[in-house]
Amino acid sequence: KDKADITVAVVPKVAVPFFDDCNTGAKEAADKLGVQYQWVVPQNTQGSTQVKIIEDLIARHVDGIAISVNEPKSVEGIIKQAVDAGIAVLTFDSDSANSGRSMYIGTINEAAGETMGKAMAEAIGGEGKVAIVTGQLGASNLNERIAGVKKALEAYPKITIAATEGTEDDLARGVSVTEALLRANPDLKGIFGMSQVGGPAVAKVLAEKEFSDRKGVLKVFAFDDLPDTVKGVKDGFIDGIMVQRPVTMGRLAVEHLVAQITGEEKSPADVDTGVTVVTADNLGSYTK
Amino acid sequence: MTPFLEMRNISKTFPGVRALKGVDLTLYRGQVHAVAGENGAGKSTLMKIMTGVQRCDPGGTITVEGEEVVISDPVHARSLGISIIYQELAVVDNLSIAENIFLAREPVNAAGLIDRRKMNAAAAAVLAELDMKLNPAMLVGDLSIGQKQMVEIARAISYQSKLIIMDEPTASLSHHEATVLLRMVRRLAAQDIGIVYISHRLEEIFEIADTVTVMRDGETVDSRPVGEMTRDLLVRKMVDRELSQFFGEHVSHATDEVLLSVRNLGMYRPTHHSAHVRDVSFDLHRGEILGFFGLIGAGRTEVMEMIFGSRAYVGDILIDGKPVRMSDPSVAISEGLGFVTEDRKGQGLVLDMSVRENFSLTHLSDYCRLDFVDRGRETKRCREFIQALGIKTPSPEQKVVNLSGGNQQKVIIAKWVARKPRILIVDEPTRGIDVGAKAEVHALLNKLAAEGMSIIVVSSDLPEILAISDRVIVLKEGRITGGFTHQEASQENVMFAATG
Amino acid sequence: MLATDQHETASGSLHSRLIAEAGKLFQVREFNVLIALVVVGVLISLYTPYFFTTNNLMGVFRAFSLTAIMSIGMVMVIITGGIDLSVGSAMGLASLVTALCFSAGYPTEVCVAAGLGVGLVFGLCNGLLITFIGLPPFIATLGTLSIGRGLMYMITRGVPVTPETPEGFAVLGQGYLGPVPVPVIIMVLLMLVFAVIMRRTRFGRHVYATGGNEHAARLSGVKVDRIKLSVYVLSSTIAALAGVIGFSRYLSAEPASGFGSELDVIAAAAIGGASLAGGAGSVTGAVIGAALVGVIANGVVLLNINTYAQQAITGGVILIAVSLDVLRSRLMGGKN
Amino acid sequence: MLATDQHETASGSLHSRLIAEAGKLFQVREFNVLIALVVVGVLISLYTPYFFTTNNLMGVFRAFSLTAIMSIGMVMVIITGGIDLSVGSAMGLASLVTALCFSAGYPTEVCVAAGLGVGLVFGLCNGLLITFIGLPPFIATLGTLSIGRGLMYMITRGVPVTPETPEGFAVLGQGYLGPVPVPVIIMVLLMLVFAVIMRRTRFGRHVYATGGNEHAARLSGVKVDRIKLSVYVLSSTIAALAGVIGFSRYLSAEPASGFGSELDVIAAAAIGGASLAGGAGSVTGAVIGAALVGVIANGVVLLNINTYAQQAITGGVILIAVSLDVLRSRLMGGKN
Ligand SMILES: Nc1ncnc2c1ncn2[C@@H]1O[C@H](COP(=O)(O)OP(=O)(O)OP(=O)(O)O)[C@@H](O)[C@H]1O
Ligand SMILES: Nc1ncnc2c1ncn2[C@@H]1O[C@H](COP(=O)(O)OP(=O)(O)OP(=O)(O)O)[C@@H](O)[C@H]1O
Ligand SMILES: [Mg+2]
Ligand SMILES: [Mg+2]
Repeated sequence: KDKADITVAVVPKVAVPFFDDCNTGAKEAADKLGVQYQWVVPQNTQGSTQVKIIEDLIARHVDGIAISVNEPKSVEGIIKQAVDAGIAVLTFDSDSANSGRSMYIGTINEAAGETMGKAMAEAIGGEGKVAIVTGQLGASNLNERIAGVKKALEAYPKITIAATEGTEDDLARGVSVTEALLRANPDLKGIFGMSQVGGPAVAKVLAEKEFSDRKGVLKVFAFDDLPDTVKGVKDGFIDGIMVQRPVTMGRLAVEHLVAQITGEEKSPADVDTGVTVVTADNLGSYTK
Repeated sequence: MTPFLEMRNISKTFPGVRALKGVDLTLYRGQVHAVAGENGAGKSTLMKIMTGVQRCDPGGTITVEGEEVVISDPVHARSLGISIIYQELAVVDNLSIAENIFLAREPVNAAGLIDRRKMNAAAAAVLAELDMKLNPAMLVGDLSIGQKQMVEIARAISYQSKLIIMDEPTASLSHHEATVLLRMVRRLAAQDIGIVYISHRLEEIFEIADTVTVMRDGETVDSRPVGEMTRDLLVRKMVDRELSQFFGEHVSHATDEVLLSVRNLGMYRPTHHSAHVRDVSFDLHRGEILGFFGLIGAGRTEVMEMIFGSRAYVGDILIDGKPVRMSDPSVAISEGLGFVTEDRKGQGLVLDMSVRENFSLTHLSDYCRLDFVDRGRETKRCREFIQALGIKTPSPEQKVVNLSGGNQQKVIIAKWVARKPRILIVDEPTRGIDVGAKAEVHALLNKLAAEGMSIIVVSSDLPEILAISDRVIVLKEGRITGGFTHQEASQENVMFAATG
Repeated sequence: MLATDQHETASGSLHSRLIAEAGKLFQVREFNVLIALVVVGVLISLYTPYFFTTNNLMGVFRAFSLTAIMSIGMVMVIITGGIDLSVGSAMGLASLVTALCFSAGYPTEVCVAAGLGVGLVFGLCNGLLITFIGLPPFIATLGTLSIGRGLMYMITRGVPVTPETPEGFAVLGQGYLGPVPVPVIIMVLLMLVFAVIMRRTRFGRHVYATGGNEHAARLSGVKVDRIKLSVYVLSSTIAALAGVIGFSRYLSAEPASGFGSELDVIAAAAIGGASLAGGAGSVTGAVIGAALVGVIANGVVLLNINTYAQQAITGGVILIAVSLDVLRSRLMGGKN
Repeated sequence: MLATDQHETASGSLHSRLIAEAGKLFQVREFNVLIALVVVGVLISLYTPYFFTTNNLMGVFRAFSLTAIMSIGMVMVIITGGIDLSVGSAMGLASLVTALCFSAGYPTEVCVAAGLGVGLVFGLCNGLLITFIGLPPFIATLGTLSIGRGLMYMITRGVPVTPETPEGFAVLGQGYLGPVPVPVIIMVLLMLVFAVIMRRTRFGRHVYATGGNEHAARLSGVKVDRIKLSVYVLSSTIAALAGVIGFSRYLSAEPASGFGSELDVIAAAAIGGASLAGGAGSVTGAVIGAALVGVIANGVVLLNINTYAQQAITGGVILIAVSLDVLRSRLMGGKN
């Protein structure tokens, strides 16, 4: 098949900066390879929405689909159907292992959570109360990260998780939840920001007059390098961020898809893109 | 003298109905001009055109003070000096009496805030002119229909108008208020204000009108000074056929058997602004027509609502000697009661439904097999009643909102009569109904009584009560102040019990 | 509305006769939305060959079938003058309970019954709060919406429930009858059944009367409270059915499933002509409304339109479609 | 409603006199929700010492202030018998446009004006669609809601906009006047101003008249269309103001900010006594309603209640609070 006739579609979970980076990487790769490219953003995080989108893409006869799965089980059937229809399908960032997709490219979320938990434990000296500020309560990648954090903290019996709070990925809610957390737990030693909202929310709260004495005392680890999160690191509110490699994921996804469609890649295998722990020290020098 | 307003060749066509066919009307200031005609003759439509609520078909002209105008809406009409009391109440329930009277022209103080004190005082003054003792700060939603009507009247006369149109202003008023209103009308006329007066109470026309115009089927059939008109002639012009008799010889069909007993009925938790109904006790016999009379706000409607289960009460209600707790209208209905309410729009009809659907709502199961409605039988029965009561409608499928006021009233009567209740309560049954139809309604009530139905008639129309009741009960401020047999009852003693 | 334009306009007689004929099948509003649907479909297929294929159309039908099914219950609630915000929660919780029952190893019938039972409970709660306590429908169903969501989070702790299910169960959501997916068949059947109920039975008449003038209906002997209770129970149970079908389709009960769908469902009913003031609306209209939204969503992907713009386009098309409908019926006379 | 219990109950006369007195300040419904608010507050502070501190209370006030501000505009729309689903979009888009203006280097006044301008445009669109075209408010504002969201996604592609802002601007969202945060002061001022407007000015009374009986109001000379247009413009502009304040608070315009907030805002108005049928409601009630929800949200975190259960508890408390209110006013007499 001629490359100009190949169409690949990339489906993220939802419109957030992380996936905008994926789009950048994917689009670049598609342009370089000279294939047609379609970026389809679901309007919500429900599994069924992605199923509908894949159905539509099958009807549109695309050649390859890369998807970051919102809910692994619900897409199994439709991915099988796509594969049966001769479409190359792979997952990135968030997997559906039993769906028959050719490969998975991305972070191992549980491992990233473990890294984060270990970093926190070291920062607070192995004891004290910590809290988790997560995003959507139902998001599986966040739950995997939380599981990783808990696994890491098992090694530190003197660390207790005082609370886990959801924010629905809404900054305003994140801020008020964090405020209430800090007031209710004057002895809190650390906060995990599990989703992209956690970092900015905690940084903004610590910038308030009321909590100015907690700056530096409270250790904060967050996910993803949103501008406000990076700024939080610069200003000393945030101790470290787990940065994934979305641009790389997007680029690899398209490259592997095209290779599979043209038959260059015969036996694909999973790719772990890993995370970088970014602190004030390596702030200017990491790649995505 | 030059006319204040002239209408020439006014026609109005609704889908399926030609409501007006080339009507002419000439109105002078300082004169009371009565307009009479059967239900659906087109009176209200003509008035709506005069005030810009509806636009007439092309070809008609309206001239005000010598200048041809196109009246675009009621506000425009008002700026030309024309105000109107609508037949269908147009008050806002969630505003106070004063706010309703001065809606869209509230007095404001220097800060741009409404000057409540000034507004309430002005409203109180207008109400006082009408002999109404109501607190202007009361919510209109808490008023009875008659009182709402008075608020409308107060609003219309408080405009500095040159012409006031009154479309059946006394339909829901009792004798006393009506008398006050008629006096008011004469005083307005004396102040060089023109009045258009529409009423189905013909004696009022002879009492106050200077000129009378008769309409029939959308046309003016006669117009002459009232001095040249007699009651018989007026009726003949209106209905175009001989009416047998208004009130036939009274024959009682009452038996000794007591169907309904009411004992010590009173309000459950009276509120400060309601007539405090208490200690109401009476019996209703099979085949009896029992009249209830009182001034507006005397509490008659409330008593009926309690009996029908739509208002909480204390006391006892017995049917066939058995106590029944009327906790919901459906309980009352299953006990064989029916209730023609006085408030057509609010309680009587589902305005957006058709005549047929409104008609059958009380007895839909008659047409049902396994819950499926047999529309054929339903329509057939509805047509029978349209025929029998002379309801003017292009078809049973017409939405009731498009019927004239009197015809809407007939639909409500029809829907209850068709159910054949054992006890029928009718609250102001002939409100807004023309003379001919009124006689037919009376005849119908008599016939139903003869067939063994017991009927309670609530009416503010004293002659009507006196003519058709086997017995009259008078209510004043929530208590029974008199009870008369047909023979005992007279204008004087009934009125005395109601006011004295 | 007072008419802005009160002069009669001679609208094309052929057109109006056509409409009059069709009016016997559909009410005017439904018919107009149907026209909008067809126009949108034709426009899409002008630009892509993939739209007008059996596979794609059936996929689109299946995709909007759950919203459409829920809108059938919703429109009845709306006709009584109420609103049911809790449909999404009822749907989600029903799918979750079904999944849990399968996890616990119960037979299919029990699992489905349990799912539907969730709907029944939701409906009874809503209905009783509204009729017995007298809460405004918006508040009552907002409360049960929150409680339902909370329960789902508490039960799942954020983790989807994905039990093994017996072979036959998946037919409900994934099966076909000929080329037609089973959920679509269920949707059509429900639509027909409830369209007939609403138009031909006493119950339907009473639903319209309750919304048209509750007071008058009550005084005419309509058991208004019972009618209201019924429509809320129907709405929730139908939503629960949608939940069970959804579970059968995806074989995964997500903790967030159904969240936010109340707005889509109400929108479908409203686009199809239901008035939130009560008294007006129809079952077929609601389904057509859901179809319109579903077809637009499909078109955006097929035409490779910037997906970020999808919502803006959907909003715009809805506004245009309903505006044309309103303007047309105003031009055609109607009431003043 | 029909009385369930029709026997006289001697309610404490002191209590009823107290209520009557307070009624001069508040309408009964507001007063009851205020009581519910106080009760919930007392209950929370029984179990945690952190609730009743100046810092926390001010934090809580600031947290619900944006919802409360939006509910002030919303309640006016609801009183006319309408609904405004687009407030969340207006808020989000206003904050985004303000942010973009700052990015482009415009001075503060221009940026704020541009943000408020977004609200004006939203309001005019909604108002004209509703009055001029005659769309049902639900459809019109659902359309603009979708278009607004779509625009936000198209502009941001999901990435927050976080420009540098001049020093002074942050005061709007982050500043204090003594111990009181500026957004709270704005909320209180708006509440007072609009409470007076709604009760004491012609405009306010005409808003009530429009919702009470649109037809009668129109016949009396109330410029109903102008009133409706005004309330939609007010609602959207107030929502835009909330967006600008929100941006000043977080100095970040989130692509999803305001999504879904329409339900919270409408809920605040409804809890505070507004009837979706129109004609009833009050500005103070809406703010108290927002406060109730805000206090509960704070309480569940302070009390370290399982996050998963928070929504269920919020829903339950709202149901109980409003039910008690409804039951009480029913017991105190009233009509059937
Ligand atoms: N909006 C409308 N649509 C269709 N028909 C209408 C409409 N308004 C009035 N009509 C019809 O026009 C005719 C005249 O009605 P109108 O209300 O003027 O009668 P009326 O003389 O005032 O009667 P009544 O004494 O009962 O009040 C009636 O047949 C009525 O059904
Ligand atoms: N829903 C209500 N709430 C409070 N008070 C009411 C209500 N309805 C009526 N009232 C009051 O109850 C009193 C009696 O009204 P009712 O309608 O029973 O009188 P009526 O004798 O039938 O007179 P009318 O001829 O005006 O109907 C009136 O003073 C009225 O203000
Ligand atoms: Mg009339
Ligand atoms: Mg009465």
